[in-house]
Amino acid sequence: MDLLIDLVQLSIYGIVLGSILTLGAIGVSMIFGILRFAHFAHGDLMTIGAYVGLSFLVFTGLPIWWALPAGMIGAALTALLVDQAVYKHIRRTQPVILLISSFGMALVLRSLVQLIWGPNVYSYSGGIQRPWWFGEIAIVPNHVWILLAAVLIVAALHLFLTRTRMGKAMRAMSDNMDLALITGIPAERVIMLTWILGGALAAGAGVLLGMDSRLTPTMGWNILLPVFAAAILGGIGRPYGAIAGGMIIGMAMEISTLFLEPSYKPAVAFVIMVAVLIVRPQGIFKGTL
Amino acid sequence: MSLLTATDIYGGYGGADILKGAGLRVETDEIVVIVGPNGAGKSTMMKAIFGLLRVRTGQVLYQGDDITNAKPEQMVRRGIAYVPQEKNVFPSLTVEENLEMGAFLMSRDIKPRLEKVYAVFPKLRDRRRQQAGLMSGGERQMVAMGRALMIDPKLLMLDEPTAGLSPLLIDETFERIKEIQALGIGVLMVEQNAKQALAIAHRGYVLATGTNRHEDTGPNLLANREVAEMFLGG
Amino acid sequence: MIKIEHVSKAFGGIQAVDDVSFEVAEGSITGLIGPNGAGKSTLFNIVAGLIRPDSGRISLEGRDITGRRPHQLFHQGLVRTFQIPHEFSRMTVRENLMVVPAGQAGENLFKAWFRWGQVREQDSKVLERVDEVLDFLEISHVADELAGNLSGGQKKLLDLGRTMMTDARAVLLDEPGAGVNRTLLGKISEAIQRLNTERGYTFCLIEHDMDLISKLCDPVHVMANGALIASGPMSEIRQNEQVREAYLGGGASGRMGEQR
Amino acid sequence: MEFAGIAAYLVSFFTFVGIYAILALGLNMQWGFTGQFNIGIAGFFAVGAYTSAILTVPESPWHVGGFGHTFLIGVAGAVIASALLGLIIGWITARLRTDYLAIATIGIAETLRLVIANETWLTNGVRGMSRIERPYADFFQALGLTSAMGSLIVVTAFLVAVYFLVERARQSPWGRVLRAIRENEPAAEAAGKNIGRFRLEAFVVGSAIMGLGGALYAHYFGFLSPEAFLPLYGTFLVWVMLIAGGSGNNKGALLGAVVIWIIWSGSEFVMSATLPDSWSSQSGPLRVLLIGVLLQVILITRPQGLLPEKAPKTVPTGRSRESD
Amino acid sequence: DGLRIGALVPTTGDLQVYGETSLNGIRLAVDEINAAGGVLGENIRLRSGDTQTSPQAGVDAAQRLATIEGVHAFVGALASGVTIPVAQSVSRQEGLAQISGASTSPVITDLDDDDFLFRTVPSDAFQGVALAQIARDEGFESLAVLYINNDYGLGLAEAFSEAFEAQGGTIANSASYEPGQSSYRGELRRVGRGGTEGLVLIGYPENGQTIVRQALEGGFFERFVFTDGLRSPEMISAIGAEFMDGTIGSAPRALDDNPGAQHFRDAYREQHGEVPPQPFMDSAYDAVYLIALAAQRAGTTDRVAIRDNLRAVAGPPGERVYPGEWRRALELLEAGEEINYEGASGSVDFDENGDVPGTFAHWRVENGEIVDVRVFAPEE
Ligand SMILES: Nc1ncnc2c1ncn2[C@@H]1O[C@H](COP(=O)(O)OP(=O)(O)OP(=O)(O)O)[C@@H](O)[C@H]1O
Ligand SMILES: Nc1ncnc2c1ncn2[C@@H]1O[C@H](COP(=O)(O)OP(=O)(O)OP(=O)(O)O)[C@@H](O)[C@H]1O
Ligand SMILES: CC(C)C[C@H](N)C(=O)O
Ligand SMILES: [Mg+2]
Ligand SMILES: [Mg+2]
Repeated sequence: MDLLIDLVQLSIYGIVLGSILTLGAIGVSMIFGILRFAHFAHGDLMTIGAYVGLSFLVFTGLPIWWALPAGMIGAALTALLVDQAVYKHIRRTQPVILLISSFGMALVLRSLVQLIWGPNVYSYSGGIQRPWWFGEIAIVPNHVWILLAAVLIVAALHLFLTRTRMGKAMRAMSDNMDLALITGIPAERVIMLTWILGGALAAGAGVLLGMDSRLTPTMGWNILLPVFAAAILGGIGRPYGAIAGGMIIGMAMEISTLFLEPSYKPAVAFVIMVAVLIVRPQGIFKGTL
Repeated sequence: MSLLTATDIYGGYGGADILKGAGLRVETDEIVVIVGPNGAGKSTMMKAIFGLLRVRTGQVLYQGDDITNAKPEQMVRRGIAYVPQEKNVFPSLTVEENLEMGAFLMSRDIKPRLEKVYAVFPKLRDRRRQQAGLMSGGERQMVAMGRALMIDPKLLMLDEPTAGLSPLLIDETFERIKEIQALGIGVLMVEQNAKQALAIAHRGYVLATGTNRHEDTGPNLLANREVAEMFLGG
Repeated sequence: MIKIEHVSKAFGGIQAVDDVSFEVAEGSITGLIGPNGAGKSTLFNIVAGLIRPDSGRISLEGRDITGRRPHQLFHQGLVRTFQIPHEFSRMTVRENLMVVPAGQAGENLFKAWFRWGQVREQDSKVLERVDEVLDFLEISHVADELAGNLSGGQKKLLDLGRTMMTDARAVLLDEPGAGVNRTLLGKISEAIQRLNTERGYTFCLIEHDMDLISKLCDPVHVMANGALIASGPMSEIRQNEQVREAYLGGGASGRMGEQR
Repeated sequence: MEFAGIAAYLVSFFTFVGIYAILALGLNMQWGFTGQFNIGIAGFFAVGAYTSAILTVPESPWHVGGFGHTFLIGVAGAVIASALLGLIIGWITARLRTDYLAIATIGIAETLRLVIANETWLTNGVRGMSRIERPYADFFQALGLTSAMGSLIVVTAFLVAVYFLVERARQSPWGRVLRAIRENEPAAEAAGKNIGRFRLEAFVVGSAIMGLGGALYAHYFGFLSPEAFLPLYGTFLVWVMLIAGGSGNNKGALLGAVVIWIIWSGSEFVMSATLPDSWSSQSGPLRVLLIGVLLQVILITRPQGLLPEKAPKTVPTGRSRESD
Repeated sequence: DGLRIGALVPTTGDLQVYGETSLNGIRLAVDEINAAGGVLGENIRLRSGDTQTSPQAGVDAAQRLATIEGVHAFVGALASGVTIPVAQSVSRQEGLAQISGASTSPVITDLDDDDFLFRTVPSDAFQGVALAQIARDEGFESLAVLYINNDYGLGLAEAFSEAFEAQGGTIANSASYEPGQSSYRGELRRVGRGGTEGLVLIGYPENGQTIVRQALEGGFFERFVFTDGLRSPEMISAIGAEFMDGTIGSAPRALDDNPGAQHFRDAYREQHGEVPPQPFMDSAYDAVYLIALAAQRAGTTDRVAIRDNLRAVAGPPGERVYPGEWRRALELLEAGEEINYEGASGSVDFDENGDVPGTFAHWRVENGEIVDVRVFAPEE
């Protein structure tokens, strides 16, 4: 019985963590799908989003939820800028160059966050929330909102990808950039859009992460590997798989603390991921968008 | 005014020039064929015209406008469609999605266009949901042509459209090309099935090592002994 | 030499190969033709070990080779080319060919480290052979070019060149002529013939160029919709109504290579 | 800033660069030659370092060990252990596509780091292992050299040997097959190459070289803790060195190690010399910013690296080639 | 040729926050000494190197300072994981004294450092004992422990648990956590089992805030026991005073009757503004004083001579000298007298291992303020 309660409670925590991972993983997955490289600066885009949201709140005094749109705009613009300033020029080289470049970009973004906001720890709002109790299960109100926000963002993205030709154009681009150009697909516009979406999603993850924990310059970098694990698990390049991947990783990490020394917790994500990769090298979910 | 004229084109891939003064002309409702040995620069010439390769010197005119080194997107907007020799489909998209992508720049309803293409290549209708990357070599060639036709082009540029097609389809393709030309579309194509191609061509160019070797009407080139021996396989 | 027995393969709903059986006789140049999408390449891929058949059996010189990996088959004397060229892009043309010969001592890391002399000596022999092949295919002038920069036709030639680098006994050629200049193709067909008569290579080739097929191949097998619909010498095949309708058509291309 | 000081610094600088160059050469074997995307270098690095440490340190009440073996046995153990690890990982990840291999390897490396941090009996966990001796300090002392110089000599000797082996491997038919596999697997397989075997060989040899780098690291630093094997210094720095130097090119790997370490460590020099004191608290992030920007500049201006890959010279045939 | 001191502090990486304040402390000491006549008649020159909180970068920076810059002694590093490799591969090899003001790992105590490594903070082994005493004084019987998985967390957790149980308390659950996670709820649920009176949390603010918040929100714990790492006003303002009131903790701290601590705070405020909550800046400040005194007493900037004089100036016998009394120290040394430096962070008397015994504050949050209840030396 106790075990059951533990499992339920930890699963709830896992879903909250999973929502955050999912938003990050969808972005990673999309960028991989179009541009064919693992974007190592994605975590730091999350950080930027979270901090922009924070500054927006501080300057305007608006309620906490405004951090979300503000952060999304901030990170989308950052992503766009980074792409135009750097990635654009090396897009035609091998993906590994882009990967290393994105790693350098991660350093740049992180140090900018430090220069602008300093190394201290911030949070969006002081104080804590008392949980609602359902029998022995506790649910914190924020968690409901976080989950809701994640669902809304994913739904909006889904509509965008299926109701517009841009979604298909994105995949076409990821197949064959040259042919896309020849066909008249405005490749640059599609790429820019990808960065805008990816940046906005990253910021979504960052702001929600900030709401659930706190803001530090390394918050995004620290969560990057689980985000990758989620993307991989869902089958990288498949945004919808990322949702399942995020949830599985999130839950597995929380539930693992029941059985394992918690300092092994981050390893849980990796072990699951590696195991899945070995059994199913294409990720757990087949099928495309 | 010619539909397309390219004069004195020099250009290459960064190193030495591949094209060394080649040129050509396509009139509205004319089929023009480029033949020549492998590596002569035929595909390079197509790319240069379509703006995929920097033309170092020389000029490309389309309906009297200078389009030298214009962006591919511009070309498509002006009604030039190009089917490259290799990698000419989006492998992970379905057949129908490949065709849709062909009409990406056209904002109007694409259904009728799709129907038109399916009428030309009925097999594609049967396979509309199949991923293009999993199709046979010949089937892909159809997808690629279909994709190009989606924009209702005024000038259609085909790089070896019949490579890998069955004899029946080769003949059919050349028939289609004639039909397309009859609609008032200029066709510029590179071909290794040179005899059949020249047979339907109004004019032909023989390209070797980046320069024009011969230029004449199709039948004349076919009749030319030297051309036949050196370039058409006797 | 190669015996294909009741081989079938389906991809999802498509029956790509449907209960095909035939034999490639030792020393023959066997042709395989058929409409686009008939399943020819798929059959090749099955024989060459790239795809596992759903059912059926392949044997090479009497030994069952169903499901063997391509590199294992290579060592049993079976090599193939690809319909869409598979070059080693960022290696030079010369290196592309140097990779191929089997049993190079230097492929063993310890020998490469500690028996350098032997390795170099072998390499220079390989190189001589490479240069012969390049000359033959008329692509010596691009020998030091990266293979990825070759023209479409040149890549096909390179692919063919790789099979010439081996001591193969049976060679599967998937459309060696597509995109190759006809004058050169004439020479290539001579080469195939020479390899066949002088060196005893057995060939099985897919081709849509009826000129080449009639000149080289006997017998010819015809596939359509995954199944074998006709076999025999080309002159007979031409008379087959079904083949004419599904494949050859009545046009110039279908009539190519007819005795004039 | 006297000459002796600079010389002494250069000794440590080049020891450092030498160790990283060895790691970069190991990576070149895997990525540059074969296209195996290993971003778990830190894992092999750590296993090599800890193996050698455990084999050589004197007895300690905190963790296993007390074997007190000599330096060379430690190194041999490190090479063997990391080769074995490479064998296992290479084998289980054999079927993985490039990008998946990447994530799998970083996952494995992070897991290994956590094992090192948590399995105290084996590695003394987060407290780290100390008392690892520099190689042949007594011997070099007898020659009138400091232990730092001795380390440099030892590291250089290993670097030269590794360079020689790796370069010869690259020029050999073995290396040619690897590059062929990198470019096109089906074609390499159709050419009769056992892809699995070659890939695994390259992965194992590369891993062993990384393990060697780890052992040298342990003996130079004298102290190991899991912090040294975080991805930033354990993995990414090596990648940056190889890519900036020119992957596929062994000289590039060497040059990359030098240039990137100069940027990494020299940038601080520049910062402290140019920034006013009031900026000092910003100097850290500014320096990282500078590093990031410089890296982008290298990648944009030299996407193939400072020394791009070149095909190895083929043996002259003796036959004179008529020009065409 | 005057005294050159090399400061090894992280201005990037995980401990950057501590690095900045430590550097401020070091600067303050250097400025004070220089203003009061310098060492051996010349100004101290300060050179700093960024350890990036990483052993690789730390060693490289130290090496550069020791060779190119030719410094005569080090202050630093902060993280034990950096301090130890620097000591092993630079300080010991190049033969110069290294005094860390922050590395608290018990490993340092019996490290093979050829006596070149010193520290002005007490080992976590001592603080653990102090913390146990504080927890017992507050009446805790049964506690859960959650500690950061590094040498700092482990050292404190072990020392605390041992001492607490020796004094009759119970450790219900104990677990370590990996820093940088976004959720610690699983960990909290694990240690929260079986009804304990509170949570002993050993870590740094970065993750500490998250953990405390999640502990309260999930209803896992109501009361907390902290160590120096979490003694920070930020923590209280972020969580809310109403939840933090009653939280207790330990921190290395000079005995109250020490005038040095007061001087340090005043001087710091004057030079750098508000005194931040971070620990270790006073201990870094003391390290500079000790090096300067040792050089002055040795009468030379020779590296080994400085090292050899450190114990003499740090501990008894001798006239007590406090921070800000550089002139007086000069005079005493001039007169050939022995001195005993009493620092801003405590008495800083080095034992044979280069450790200092240290005294600790028992602090408590009251009305949102951190209040020192008492300062004491832990009993063995
Ligand atoms: N991996 C696959 N998955 C799904 N369908 C496939 C796959 N490979 C081939 N097909 C389908 O199987 C059929 C046979 O293809 P195959 O490539 O064998 O044809 P082919 O006879 O070689 O044609 P062509 O002469 O045009 O090259 C085609 O309809 C093709 O679309
Ligand atoms: N991307 C490239 N980079 C460098 N050189 C190239 C590139 N593509 C082609 N070349 C070179 O340019 C020359 C002409 O190539 P092109 O593709 O135009 O030939 P082609 O006439 O179309 O031949 P084919 O009939 O074989 O397709 C060839 O020698 C080829 O090696
Ligand atoms: C700056 C401090 C948090 C360092 C810590 N006491 C350690 O020894 O690692
Ligand atoms: Mg071409
Ligand atoms: Mg085929």
